[in-house]
Amino acid sequence: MEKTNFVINSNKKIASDVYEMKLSGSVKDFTAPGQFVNIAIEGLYLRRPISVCNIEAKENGQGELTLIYKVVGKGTEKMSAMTEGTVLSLLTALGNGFDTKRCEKSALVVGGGVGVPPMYGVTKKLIEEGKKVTAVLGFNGAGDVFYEEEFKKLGAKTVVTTADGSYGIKGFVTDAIKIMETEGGEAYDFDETFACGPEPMLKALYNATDITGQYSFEERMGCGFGACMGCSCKTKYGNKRICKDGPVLVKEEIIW
Amino acid sequence: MEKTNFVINSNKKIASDVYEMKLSGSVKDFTAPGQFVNIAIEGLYLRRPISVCNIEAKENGQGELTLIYKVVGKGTEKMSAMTEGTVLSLLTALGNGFDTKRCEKSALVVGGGVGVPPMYGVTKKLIEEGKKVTAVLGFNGAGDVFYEEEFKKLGAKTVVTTADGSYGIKGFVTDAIKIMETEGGEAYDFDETFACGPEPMLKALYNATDITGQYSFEERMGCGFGACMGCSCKTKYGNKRICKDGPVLVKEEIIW
Amino acid sequence: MVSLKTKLGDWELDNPIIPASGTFGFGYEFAELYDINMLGTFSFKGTTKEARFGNDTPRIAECTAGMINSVGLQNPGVEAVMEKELPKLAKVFNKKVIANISGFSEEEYVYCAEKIGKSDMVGIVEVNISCPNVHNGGMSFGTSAESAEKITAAVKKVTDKTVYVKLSPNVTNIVEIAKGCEAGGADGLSLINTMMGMRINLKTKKPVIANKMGGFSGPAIFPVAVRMVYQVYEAVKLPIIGMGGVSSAEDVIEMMLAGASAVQVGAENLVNPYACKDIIEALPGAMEKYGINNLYDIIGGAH
Amino acid sequence: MVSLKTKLGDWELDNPIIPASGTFGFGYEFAELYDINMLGTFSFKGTTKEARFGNDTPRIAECTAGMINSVGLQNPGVEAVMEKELPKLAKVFNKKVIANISGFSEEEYVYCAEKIGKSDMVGIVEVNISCPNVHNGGMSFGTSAESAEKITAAVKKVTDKTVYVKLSPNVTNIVEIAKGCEAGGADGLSLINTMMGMRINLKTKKPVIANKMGGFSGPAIFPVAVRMVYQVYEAVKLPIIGMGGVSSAEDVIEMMLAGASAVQVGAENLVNPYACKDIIEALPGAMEKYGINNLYDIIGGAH
Repeated sequence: MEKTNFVINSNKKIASDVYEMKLSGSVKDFTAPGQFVNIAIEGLYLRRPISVCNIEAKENGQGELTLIYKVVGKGTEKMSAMTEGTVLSLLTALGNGFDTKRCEKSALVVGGGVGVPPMYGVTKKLIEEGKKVTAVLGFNGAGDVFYEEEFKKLGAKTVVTTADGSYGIKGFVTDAIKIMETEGGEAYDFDETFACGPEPMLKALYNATDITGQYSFEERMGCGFGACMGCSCKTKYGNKRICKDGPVLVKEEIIW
Repeated sequence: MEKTNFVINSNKKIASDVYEMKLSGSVKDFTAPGQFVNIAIEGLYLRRPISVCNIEAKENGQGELTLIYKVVGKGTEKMSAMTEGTVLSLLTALGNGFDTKRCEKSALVVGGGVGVPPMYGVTKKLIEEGKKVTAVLGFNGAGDVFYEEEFKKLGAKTVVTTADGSYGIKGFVTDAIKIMETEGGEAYDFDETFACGPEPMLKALYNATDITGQYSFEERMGCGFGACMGCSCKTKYGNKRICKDGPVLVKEEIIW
Repeated sequence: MVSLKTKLGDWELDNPIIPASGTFGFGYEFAELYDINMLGTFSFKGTTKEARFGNDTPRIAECTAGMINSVGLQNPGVEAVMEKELPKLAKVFNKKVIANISGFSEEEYVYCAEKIGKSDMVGIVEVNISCPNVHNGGMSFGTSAESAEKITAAVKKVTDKTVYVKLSPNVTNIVEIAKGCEAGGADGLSLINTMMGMRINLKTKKPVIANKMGGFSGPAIFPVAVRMVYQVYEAVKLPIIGMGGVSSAEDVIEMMLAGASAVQVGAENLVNPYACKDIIEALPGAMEKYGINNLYDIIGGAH
Repeated sequence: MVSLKTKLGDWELDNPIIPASGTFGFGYEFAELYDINMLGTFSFKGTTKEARFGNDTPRIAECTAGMINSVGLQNPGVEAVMEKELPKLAKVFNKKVIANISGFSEEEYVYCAEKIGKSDMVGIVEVNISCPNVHNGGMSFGTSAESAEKITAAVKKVTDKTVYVKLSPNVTNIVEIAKGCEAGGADGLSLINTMMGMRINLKTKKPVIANKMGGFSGPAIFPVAVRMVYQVYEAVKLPIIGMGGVSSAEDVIEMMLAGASAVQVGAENLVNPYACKDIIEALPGAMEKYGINNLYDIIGGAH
């Protein structure tokens, strides 16, 4: 963790209520995709946790962060109005992140809605490590879809689902996965799942596949760095803090 | 009163801890010099009341306000850091202001410290009305003096005193007035006093002269427009609210 | 189209927005700013038997997201209110008003209630048993269920008007006090009054306000107010006027979900004289955003 | 050069800054961020007889200038604290620590105090009779002078350690509770704990936190904390650890002027993990600004 200032390079809308913000600052403490930052927002008391989509590291530990967030409340509303050059205080490199080493050859990467952004960083790392990636990205409708092209550019086989069927496969991510499973062979040769999304999606995925995996959870947080016990959850390995011991839990430990 | 936005044109230091801010906006509701504005400052709950130094009226009720303020707390500290182009919400034209018509020919205008700025507007109006003005401006030391030249440019006979004698006449405003009184004749032909400054100065002045006059008072305010009764005072004419029925009281009604 | 209408007992209000006592004077000065008939109604400056100048100044202290006031019930006395203030109000306001009264003894409450209850302009008598700014004053009546019941019953006996009792948050158990008022015959409750607070001036190293402590209000106290309205709503059957730090249309909705039938806006009037107008105008948009068609339907919806 | 030193009874602290219980864990995780030996001391996570998971989530709600938490005393139990947590702390902290304990019965308080009192690392046992987040829990002991006295006396009987009692602000008269603790033999008082608050989610229209209500802290409650420290300082002879919304060096000075001998920093640690370090480093400058040479000299200076 580092408490440090970032400068906004760009902040633009990329889907319905969804924004992509790029910021420059120190990225030296990040160790894994799936970690998050906690952002201080003028006029609001608690920082806002946002998962990291991508890190472009530069010299001396500096780099550019990409954050993708949906406007869901006062904090993200204020963020959406921020302009280039604005300085923000961030706590960086929070949480454990995904362990890409657990995947040997072929990864099933699943993202739902605002759970998609961290899966971009995971996909990038997996592909850098020479692994095959199939990315299943679920959204509500065509207007909500983002980053399909970016996943493809990384070299991932990318499948998009929408709940209303207005784009890609109609249904949930699990419907797309079922199709792959039916197809079998190379379409379903995964040795590890990486997932982030709303809890109902994670639970459906958990029940839909036998593949081991890592699931990233959301909880309302106080501090974001393990001090307040605001985001505790029970796991088979004991009580954990989503912000510090998570947000990523391995499938084996999850208690629904 | 009007609740309206102003844009800062300039904001610069003009003496020790003292700043001059010029802002453009609607000045249509102002009726008299000595009125004040109440400024909303981001991150602080209560507005900050600042007396108006000068108004340059332009077309359609628009104009430029000059405010002079001393950094004494969080609000004025934040103000001092504000830059050109910043938009501020003001309540304008608060308080009664000075009644220049009560002066027939020759006015004694007295300002002490941050009580000097509203006296500039008073002096300007009196001179526009063809009256003779002698301005006595009191400060602590040479580094605190401001606006001497501006008063002179208006055509006022301008006398500066400093408590430590580092500039002008050594002593308080009442010492300068005593000298004029001793000289007599044209140097002391006043038919009305206009005064603003710290309460001890006002009280000394009240006791030092027999001339009728108008005194502008300060009090910690809640709203600034008469709603909260936070700044009440007793007068011989009944209870008054400094912010709405004042800040200017006539000498005859003052109870010390 | 959404409906802002609500009810306090039989009294239907066009909307739930009511400027709180002590932040709106006797209304007519705000009428210079906008047509105050757009308000649900308003609660006028706390009135006592005798005229009062109130406490020494300074009476105001700044806080983070709020302020402390120690006005001390400055008012011209109930006779002058009826003879001078209400006639001025009558020229600009055509709804009934809430008459906020305080006292230093049961006799004074009774005196005020009886007098003010004779005015046709008064819709509700709001009995303030919770002013934190007067020594040996109203506050002591608001900190025990027994005395709250006793004052309520005494006031009810002398007026036919609807009687609301205004409760203090500076208590261990506001539910007990609320039940005391209900037992005494109250028609409704107003809560919360200000919290007792203090600020110290680091330069002088003494309390900022002359009376040392005062009533703390503003957005800072909103979560305490929501909690208390929620608790009281569960415990009594009376309609509640919720207040305490309300400063936006969203706050109004939250307060009504907690259990308020109408909402008073206090400190916010002092930093934005158009606060109540702005909130009323913002309510339809906020209601649409949260899928609310009819404000009256959401009262107590969080339970 | 200014002096930041202060004293809690005989215990001299390098400075008055103490992270408050529940916002600093057992310290060692903050030691990864800075040398926590720079602190006056700190108060560790509220510890109970048995291990506790605490309340359901969500446990956190945002407020204007503050937050609500409803953690519900999650902790590994007093044995595990002594066997696992304190040894980890011992590696990074060379001062004595404040042991914050809670219970659901007198017996549990006594059990915890007796156990934890045997640790050489403990300088003060801070008896929390004011946790708002546990049903039938600590809070009820903190709302009457009699029960406060009884718990205090029972704890004093089983430990030789200095005993501070942590008081709730959710009471009608905190001075009475403080006097009860003094009568029970308390060596000092910590105040204030969090205020009971609630927020409602406008989208779901239900309380934000699973337990409905929770403890409200942050800068919003500072004026209430200053008032209560001021009142208690006038009424009892015990040293006071002041807390409640402290977030700057200026707040520390204000709290000490009100009567605090030392100051706990709570919620601010959660939005700025370096808050205590920042405040300690800012204190000399703030003291010079307000003409203070020696912090210890200003305790209660506003009286």
